Amino acid sequence: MTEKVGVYICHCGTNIAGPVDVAEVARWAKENLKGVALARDYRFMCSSLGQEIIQEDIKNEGLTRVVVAACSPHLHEKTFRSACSKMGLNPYLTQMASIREQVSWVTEDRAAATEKAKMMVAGAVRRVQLQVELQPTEVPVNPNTLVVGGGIAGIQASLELADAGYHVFMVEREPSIGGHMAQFDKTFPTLDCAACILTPKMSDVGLHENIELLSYAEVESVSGYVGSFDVRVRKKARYIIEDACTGCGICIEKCPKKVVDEVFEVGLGYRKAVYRPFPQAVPKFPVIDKETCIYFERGTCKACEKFCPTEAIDFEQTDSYVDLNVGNIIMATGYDLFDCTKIPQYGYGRLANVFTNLEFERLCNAAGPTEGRIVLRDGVTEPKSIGIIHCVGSRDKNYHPYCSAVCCMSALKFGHLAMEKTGAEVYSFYIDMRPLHKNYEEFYDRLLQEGMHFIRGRVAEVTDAARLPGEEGKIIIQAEDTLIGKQRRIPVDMVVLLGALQPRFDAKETGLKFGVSAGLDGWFTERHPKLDPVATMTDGVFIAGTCQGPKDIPDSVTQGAAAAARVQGMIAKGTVLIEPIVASIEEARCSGCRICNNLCPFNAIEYLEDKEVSYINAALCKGCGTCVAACPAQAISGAHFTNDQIFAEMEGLLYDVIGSNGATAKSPQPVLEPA
Amino acid sequence: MRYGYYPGCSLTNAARPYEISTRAIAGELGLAFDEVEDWNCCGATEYMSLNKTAAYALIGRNLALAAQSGMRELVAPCSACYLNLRKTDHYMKKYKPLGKVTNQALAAGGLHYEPGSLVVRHLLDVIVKDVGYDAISAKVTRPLTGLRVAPYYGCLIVRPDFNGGSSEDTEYPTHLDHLMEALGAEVVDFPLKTHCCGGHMTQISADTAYELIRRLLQNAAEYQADLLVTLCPMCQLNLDAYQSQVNRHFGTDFNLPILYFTQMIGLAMGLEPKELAIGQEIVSAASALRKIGTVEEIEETAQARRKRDDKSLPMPRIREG
Amino acid sequence: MARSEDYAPDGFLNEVIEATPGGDTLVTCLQCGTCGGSCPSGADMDDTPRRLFAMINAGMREEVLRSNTPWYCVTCYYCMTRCPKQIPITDLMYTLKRMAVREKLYDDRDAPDWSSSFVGFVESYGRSFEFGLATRYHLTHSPLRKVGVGPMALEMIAKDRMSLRPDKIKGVDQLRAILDTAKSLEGV
Amino acid sequence: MTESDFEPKIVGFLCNWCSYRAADLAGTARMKYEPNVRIIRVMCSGRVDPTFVLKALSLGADGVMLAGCHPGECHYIEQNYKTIRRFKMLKHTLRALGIEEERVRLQWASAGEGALLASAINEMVDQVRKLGPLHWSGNWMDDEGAQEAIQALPSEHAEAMEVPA
Repeated sequence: MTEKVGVYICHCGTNIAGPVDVAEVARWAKENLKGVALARDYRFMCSSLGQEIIQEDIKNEGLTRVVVAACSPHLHEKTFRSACSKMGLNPYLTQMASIREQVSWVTEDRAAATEKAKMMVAGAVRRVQLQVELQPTEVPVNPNTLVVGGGIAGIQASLELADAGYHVFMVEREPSIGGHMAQFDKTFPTLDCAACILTPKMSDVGLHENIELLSYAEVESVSGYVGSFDVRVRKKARYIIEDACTGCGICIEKCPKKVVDEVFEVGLGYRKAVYRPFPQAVPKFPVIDKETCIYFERGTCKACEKFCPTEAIDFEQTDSYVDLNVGNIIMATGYDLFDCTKIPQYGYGRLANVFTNLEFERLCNAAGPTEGRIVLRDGVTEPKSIGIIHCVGSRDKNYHPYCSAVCCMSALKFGHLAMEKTGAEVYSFYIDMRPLHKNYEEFYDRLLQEGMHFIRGRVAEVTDAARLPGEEGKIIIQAEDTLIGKQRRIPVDMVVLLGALQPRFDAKETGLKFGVSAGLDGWFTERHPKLDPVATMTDGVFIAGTCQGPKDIPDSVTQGAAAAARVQGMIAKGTVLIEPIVASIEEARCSGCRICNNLCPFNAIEYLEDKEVSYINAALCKGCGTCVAACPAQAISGAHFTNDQIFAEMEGLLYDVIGSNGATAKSPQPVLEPA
Repeated sequence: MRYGYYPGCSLTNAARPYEISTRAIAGELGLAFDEVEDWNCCGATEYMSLNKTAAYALIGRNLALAAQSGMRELVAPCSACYLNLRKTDHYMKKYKPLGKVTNQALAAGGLHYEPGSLVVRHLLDVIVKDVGYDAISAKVTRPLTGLRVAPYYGCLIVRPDFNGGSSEDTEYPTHLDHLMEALGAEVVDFPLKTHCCGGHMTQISADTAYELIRRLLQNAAEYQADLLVTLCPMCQLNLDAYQSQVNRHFGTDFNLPILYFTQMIGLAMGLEPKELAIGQEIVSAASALRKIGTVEEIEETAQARRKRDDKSLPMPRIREG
Repeated sequence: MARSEDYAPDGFLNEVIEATPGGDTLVTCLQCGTCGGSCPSGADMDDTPRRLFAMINAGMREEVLRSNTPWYCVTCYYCMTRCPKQIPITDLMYTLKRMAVREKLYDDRDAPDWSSSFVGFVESYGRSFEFGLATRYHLTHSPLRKVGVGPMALEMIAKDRMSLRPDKIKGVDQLRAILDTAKSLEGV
Repeated sequence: MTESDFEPKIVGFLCNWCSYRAADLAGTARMKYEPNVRIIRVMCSGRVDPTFVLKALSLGADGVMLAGCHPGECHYIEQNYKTIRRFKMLKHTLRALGIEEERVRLQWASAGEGALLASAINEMVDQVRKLGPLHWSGNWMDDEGAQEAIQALPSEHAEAMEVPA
């Protein structure tokens, strides 16, 4: 086959033309490279004029392939592809050589730079001639959306979509939506009460005609692809018939079994065996906790059943499954709090009056175990002094190297609430103060004025071992006051540990389930850290809120809304193009060895029992090419990255050792050429 | 169970009671120790302050001698020796140039040490893990009932935990606690269990050292400990021999006997105090030990039901491990 | 006392890093003060370790090496295990001691002398010699402090916990050969 | 060719998501590094078939660099773990062929680690420069060891892949 290749060398002003002799590269390409019909250099190829040059040549010179040597394909591949397709040249018949990022900007010597540029152009020219036309496949988008997680981010996303008129399935693991925000008392920096701003949104979700809430439920499995995901949800047995229950709460009242509430009250308060995490819970239906229910333990009791006016109790209930089909998925699975017992020198779990940030939220909360009284573990005594410790498990290579982003502000909030409610002296021990959003610095200033004490120094230890007079019976916080350069011991009545935000204990499995990867620290990875923060590598799956990284309420809400907007875009368009860069199996060559089958993390490869060959579902394939490389029979080929194309590029790049004919002096011709 | 054994200088001098009691209980516990032939000082905390390479070579000689004689596990009862041996083995592996230069030095003495060929362990670790609490409590004939014991680990047995070798927390270890419980003693939750005894400061800046010793004695006293159990010669020396100095310095009247955990094990197994070199401590343990055997009322520990008017908040659960 | 403009950053910092296994982490110091807060003898130090690290960064060579801080290190390793950046602080203290000794930059002689007396016995016998130390070191250092230390020593002897004769190993020559080579390899 | 004026030719396979972006970043940051490495973009380091490496060497490259996302950070979730396994296998093959292991390098570089990639490239170039040009033992076809190694390649390769991730 003879292709007519057009080669275009971009000057990028002097960015390339400075260190690289662009005219020479063009001349050389024209004279030495097979298939090159013409080679030009131009000041700015990406400019409309530059694009027109290419388009003119396609029209007048009948180019069948185009090579642009300019910047990184990550910048302008799309530009040149569409320029060509406008002239009827399939976009996948173009190729770029990154002679700016990989040559002109990183090479000292002009001669060497020019030489390297030539080789890269040769590689592109060779490769492009073997490239073939590819057509993206177009699939319809199911307008229904799955939102996983009913915290503030998930709530925001759901309402945005529902209000726009699209149907949403919201799956929440706990008996009620609301997430961590529902546990909080006030929110910084405005100090409006969390419940006051959250509960209306919660009930909106509960009542919204476009939202189907699946609470006390978890996603079992996900299959399918963007536009059409098949999702199986397991609704855990509530032992309450939701259709019959009026949420009157008599069952809770009558239940004789009281247990420590480890979840909503973080171990500080009690609940019944049949319970609703908190009064404003959505949905209103309670849950019977099988683990602690007397009937499930001993086979007798059923007090709730006796008193239920609508016969809504059903001890025979079992887990049920719901199968959904959705076009897009938004994951808002949130965070877990760091286990503060991992740092014994801070005394949590041993010293009664050391509390965590979440526990302190419950203490402040009027609906909490102490009706909002900030008291010591004895439940009555008000602390006269409180120490707040920052960065517990954060900014610490022994636990989490990252900054948890919200602690500095909660410290300020706690300081204000504590001084307001108890008049206690409050000390904050910080490494760096990071109040970095709108009106946050002002809040810091306010607390300084209100007389909160700030000691710059990471706490070394919290102990009850009195050493100096005045320390007896107190908890002593020992730290270096780094602004003075001296060790200090501050005796206090109460200590609050600002535990780190950490990924959910099961984030990794969840990620695998949805085809979302997580970074080393366990947070879900966005498609691009700056320019694509809520999308993921799996088309149609978006992330919002703290499952992507530590963030506060405003940021979580922003991401929830952003994810919803992205989904609306998909739905509005109605169809989605699936990249043609996928792998496919040539049945004739497939030996049915099935090695490729378990290589694919996206389950795109299935084994066809009848034909005894493996088959790749193009819609599921993400085009990584691992299976292509793994196939011992060379039966799998990866579109746009075929062995031949890569070998050709290789030969071009090694033009100076191989020479033009592709044969090398050093070895007999291709030893391992695929059969 | 046979082990290579590195007593270290202290056990031949100030810590003789540690050596004697260890030997005394070893047989009963089924432990056999082969002493490293012609071992030398580990350099304590001093040698490193003058010469780095020489310090590692000094310790390297012991490792080389032990490995050469076919030992696989090397047991050190002294925490400082334990740390130095373990640290050198670890650093020689982790920092290749250091390992190289150390072996170059050893070569001058016709020796070589391949890092990783020895597992360095502390005596406590061997007794707790290889013998085990159950096996030990099974041998108890004279339970330490009613004796209030403050378990004191000091620093170097738990810190730093090179390559996560020990299963103990660097801040809040529990092996010695559980061991003393196994012997029937009443163990106090000693907050300063891993704090410093003053180390060599007794020699360099007595005032500094006395203050550190005072903290430990005062805290143990506040917890009404009858005696303090240790596993490190330096800790024992500072707390025992310098106790009178501390009293003189601060005008206090602490009278807290400091014994080695090996002596406690021996006592519980019914050995005579003399066999365990009890009596060689400066602060006599005699009065404290009179308690042993006398059966005290076991407290009613059954969880009382929560009273209606009880407003107190539940304590957080600490997950084990 | 050097003036600020005389400080030459880098040079000194790199020296310290070079001489310390794992010392390269020093540059990641957050200045959080966990080390200074944890140090048992921190109260008696001229500078907290954290401050010392800032001074090293600023190239304040003489001030750093004259500081009593390293000599008050009790090697309890609290700073090292608690450091959120996993900086080998205890080893850095050893490094600073070695530098100070070599450049004779220490004001209080006690600590260095104690170390060298100790090492002296180890090098001549292969074992430490407590009685020798007690006598040699204490007789030459502020006898005042030995009020009570004398009686204590006697009691130790009486309790058979301090032998009057040093314990000498067989391979002393071998050991010296090793140590001498080590020193020459380190260039001292 | 004497060592002094020998300039190695190295082929680099960079994954599209991390390492190729690292190369972009090195460029944007104007970090200067040796011009000897010529880069081929693949979607994932998992795409790199060990035969690519042998092919590159047989065509006259003096070394080959594979670069991908850090393990655990793969944009395809876990594919770079497979790369690790393949790379082990590859080294084994190279030994069989009598090729110095230093001629191939597996480098993790995230999109933010332009500097790391640049210094890795410089390191490798120096290394290969020291090794000198790759002298193929004439025609492999004559060399039995090489033959076996090559025949064994696909099956070993398959084994390497069968180990669950």
